[in-house]
Amino acid sequence: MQLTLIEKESRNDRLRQFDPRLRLITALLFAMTVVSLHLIPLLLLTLLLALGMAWWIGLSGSLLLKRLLVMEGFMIVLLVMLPFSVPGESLFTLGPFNASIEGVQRALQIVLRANAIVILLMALIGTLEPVVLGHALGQLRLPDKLIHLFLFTVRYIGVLFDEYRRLRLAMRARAFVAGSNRHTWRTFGWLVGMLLVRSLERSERILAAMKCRGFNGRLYLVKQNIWSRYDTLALLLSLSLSGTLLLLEQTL
Amino acid sequence: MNEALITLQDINFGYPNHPVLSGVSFHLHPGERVALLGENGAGKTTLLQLMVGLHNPTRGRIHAFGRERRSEQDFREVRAKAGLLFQDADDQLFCPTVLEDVIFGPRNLGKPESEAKAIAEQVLSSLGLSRYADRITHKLSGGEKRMISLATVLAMQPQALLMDEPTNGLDEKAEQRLLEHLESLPQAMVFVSHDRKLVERLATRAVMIQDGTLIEGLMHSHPHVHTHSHLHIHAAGIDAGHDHDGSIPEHQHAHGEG
Amino acid sequence: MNEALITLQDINFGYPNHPVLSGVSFHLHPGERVALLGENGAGKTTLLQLMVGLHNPTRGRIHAFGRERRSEQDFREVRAKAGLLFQDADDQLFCPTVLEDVIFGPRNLGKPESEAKAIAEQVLSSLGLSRYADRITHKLSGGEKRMISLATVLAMQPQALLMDEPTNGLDEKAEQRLLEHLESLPQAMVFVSHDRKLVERLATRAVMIQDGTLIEGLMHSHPHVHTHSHLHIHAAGIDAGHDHDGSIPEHQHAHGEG
Amino acid sequence: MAHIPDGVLSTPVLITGAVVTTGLLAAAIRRLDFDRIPQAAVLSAAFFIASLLSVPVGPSSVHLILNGLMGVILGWAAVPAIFVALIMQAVFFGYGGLLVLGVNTMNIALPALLCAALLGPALRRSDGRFSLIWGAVSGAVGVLLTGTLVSLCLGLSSADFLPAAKVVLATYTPLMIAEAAVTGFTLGFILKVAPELITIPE
Ligand SMILES: Nc1ncnc2c1ncn2[C@@H]1O[C@H](COP(=O)(O)OP(=O)(O)OP(=O)(O)O)[C@@H](O)[C@H]1O
Ligand SMILES: Nc1ncnc2c1ncn2[C@@H]1O[C@H](COP(=O)(O)OP(=O)(O)OP(=O)(O)O)[C@@H](O)[C@H]1O
Ligand SMILES: [Mg+2]
Ligand SMILES: [Mg+2]
Repeated sequence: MQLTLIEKESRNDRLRQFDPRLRLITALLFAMTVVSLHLIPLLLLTLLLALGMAWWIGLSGSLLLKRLLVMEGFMIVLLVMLPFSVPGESLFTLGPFNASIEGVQRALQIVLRANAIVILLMALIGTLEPVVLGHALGQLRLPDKLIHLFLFTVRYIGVLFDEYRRLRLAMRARAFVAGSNRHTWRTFGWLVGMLLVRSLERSERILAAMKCRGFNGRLYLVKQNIWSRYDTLALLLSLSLSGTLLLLEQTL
Repeated sequence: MNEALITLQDINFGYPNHPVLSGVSFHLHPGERVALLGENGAGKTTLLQLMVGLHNPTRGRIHAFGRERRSEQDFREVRAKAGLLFQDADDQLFCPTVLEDVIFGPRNLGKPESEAKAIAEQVLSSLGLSRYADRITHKLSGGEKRMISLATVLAMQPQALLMDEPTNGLDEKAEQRLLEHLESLPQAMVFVSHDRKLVERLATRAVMIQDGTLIEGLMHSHPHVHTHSHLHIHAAGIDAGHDHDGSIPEHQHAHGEG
Repeated sequence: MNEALITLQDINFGYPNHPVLSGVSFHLHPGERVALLGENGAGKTTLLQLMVGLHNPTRGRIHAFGRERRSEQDFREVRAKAGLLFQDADDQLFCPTVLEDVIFGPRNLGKPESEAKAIAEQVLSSLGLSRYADRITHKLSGGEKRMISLATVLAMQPQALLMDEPTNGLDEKAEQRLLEHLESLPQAMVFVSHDRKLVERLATRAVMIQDGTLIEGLMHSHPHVHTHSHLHIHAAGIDAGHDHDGSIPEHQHAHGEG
Repeated sequence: MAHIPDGVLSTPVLITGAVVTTGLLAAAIRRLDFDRIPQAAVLSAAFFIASLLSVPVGPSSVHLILNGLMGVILGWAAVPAIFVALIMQAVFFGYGGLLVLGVNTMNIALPALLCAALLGPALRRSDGRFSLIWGAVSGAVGVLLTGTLVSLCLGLSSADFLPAAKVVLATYTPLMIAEAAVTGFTLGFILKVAPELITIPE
């Protein structure tokens, strides 16, 4: 299973020269800036910035849309409810309910913020190879055990996903069709149980393999990303951009 | 010749960025036992999976059990009539006990619990596996898992069997037992095998995937005389079944026996 | 004969409610290449794991690399000197990148980063795998994973290799490449295999687990003359490489070629 | 619906979530032996895969959270496992966000720990029908608590979210049904096939 959002052949090297840590820091900075903004035009601008970045990196539009739709489920609830729950000047009425202009504004703000942040997150971090992301998190001084856990998880998601896919195929081959019934839930329960049981056995073999190579409590990560002048420059650029946005928010 | 059970017409298929099959045509007639040959990664597993609609061909038509099949809905019926035995028995068995696993197929075909159970018990007993009914599938040995997988497929009462390396990973005794059962089955079969012995014993016809296309194989039998040296490995003190007096023994055996 | 590297004396072992080995004795001498045979579930994997202390025998003694080994502490040293290649390469390659995986062993033996890296690079290049150093392990093919697993074991500079079905799941080309490397290695080896061809080519001695006990195999080579009929399967129109005129052809080939 | 996106919650709620999650992570990591990392990671990968399963309930279908099950099986190790899975879901799938990672982890991990503490012991002692029932209870409780926490986070962020929070809580009903059913059968399976899996000593 491929986690990273960029297909191999369309891989765009535009961000390769930068340290992945820069990408992490920039995403965080962007998120913090965006949640501090309230003006709709500025939020629209950030959304455009995020979309521009996604386009520049070569994220496929259809994939992005598919991923965003998942989030919009949550958004729709807020979008539908907020205009009626926020008091303020009436925009229109629906039976006994009164939709306020302020409410629509709030809803719009939230939708723009959420989308801008998620798009930039996927563009900057989602296009990293998970292993590279793990290394970068390690260099950012997250606890060793957490990094190991992350890297191990990434390592075995692929293996287990293949197992899962083959089991699902075998179920289909025996005329299984998922429906809303006990038979389906029981079958899925067993499927999950089987995955877990096999995973546990695999983890025992992995630990044995680690012991065979003298495991004494840690992994050794070799790949070290190097922070270059360009990274500093890019960081300064994003800092000034977020400063400008915040300043505009204050003055406008 | 009676009508073909499964017909592939000019099929193309590939995984993303990885073409596998092109222009493949194939027929399976009742009573046939077709060996499907080809190197690792040639696309044998893929071809079997295509026959029951687990992948969608990018070109070509599939005709099975009387009519053309296109949609997932169409293929549901095909899957009941063409039982697919997976390359790895571990992929096929996921229910806690053997009986539950054998019941799974008939249940999916809409049989009520009691009838499904009766079918399952009957299939298990016909394969001589009744004593396994309550065993935990996960804890069976490789050979046992294979036999149970076969039972799970037979329980769907298919008209054709598609088997992906049925003797893969079995030791000789288990292989022998499986072969005997397969020989006694009336169904038409397509089976993948790297094992020449199996092909010679079971197949009535052979096809081979080469460079993504399917070519019809010729099978014929003729006698050979070989002179060769080979290694015997057997436990000390256990009769090897022939002499080691240094003279050149002569014996009759199947090619590739090893 | 020089002293044995690994000696098992009268070992008993079983999993909870499941006896596996009883009264097993075994020696591995320098320069030997021992094939370990036995049916599925006979206990071959278990026996290899016992040798490096991954299980505790319920009876018997293990002597390895000069002294008796009992405690986990004792076996740490054994594991450095007897490299175990696992049945499934996915279990063995657990680090994010190939280089990190190969370095893991030497680092644990206390080598500093730079030295470990030098060893890893040297081992990779000796196996012709240098270009894989920065690759992500889970994106390798089956054959590549096997070769890298071998590299991770060799990087610990072991005096003996214990290999659990080393050619399992490899296609012929990959198998050939692996075999060539194994033949060129000086280490004593124990290897599990169901593949007679591999055994004939690599082994100097064979042992077999039967009903939980280990029996010494006899290996010897002598010429045979066979007269047998066999099937040829080849694509129509493609030259089979021999005539089919009905006369009895005579040719020399290795047994088990199939 | 368990993954709240960025830009919704108020700063105090975000900070509370971050603090709680940091505390839970620190405690969990202290308890996590290096020896148990492979086990925690492989199971965490398995849960990640299981959450891709689309389970039909009535006219809709849901993706499982499985936090009750994770708690029962992994104990404290469920916390970092959930955290790691949420990072990956956020950056690669766009579920949730970056600044809300703390809140989201808290919302899913706290119920997991609670299930482990309250229901784990009963489950380990049960068999047959009872394992199914206790499993279903832990599945339902895990989801119900998560839903409650999510609604609470919304409600505490702003009074204006209260009606929306109620709707969100209501949408947890089908998830609760699916989760209870699947978790029950999963635990039944595990207790039958490999009981040692849920009796791992901490
Ligand atoms: N799900 C998949 N995604 C991408 N590529 C795949 C997938 N499954 C198989 N392949 C590739 O397609 C090709 C054909 O695979 P297939 O499994 O059909 O071969 P096979 O003939 O059955 O080989 P084997 O003898 O090893 O079982 C292989 O190169 C394989 O790597
Ligand atoms: N961790 C375990 N717990 C309980 N039983 C086990 C365990 N590992 C193996 N067994 C059982 O012990 C027996 C010997 O297993 P082992 O893996 O050593 O066999 P093997 O000879 O390597 O077989 P194969 O050729 O299939 O690899 C088998 O019956 C197996 O089911
Ligand atoms: Mg195949
Ligand atoms: Mg084995």
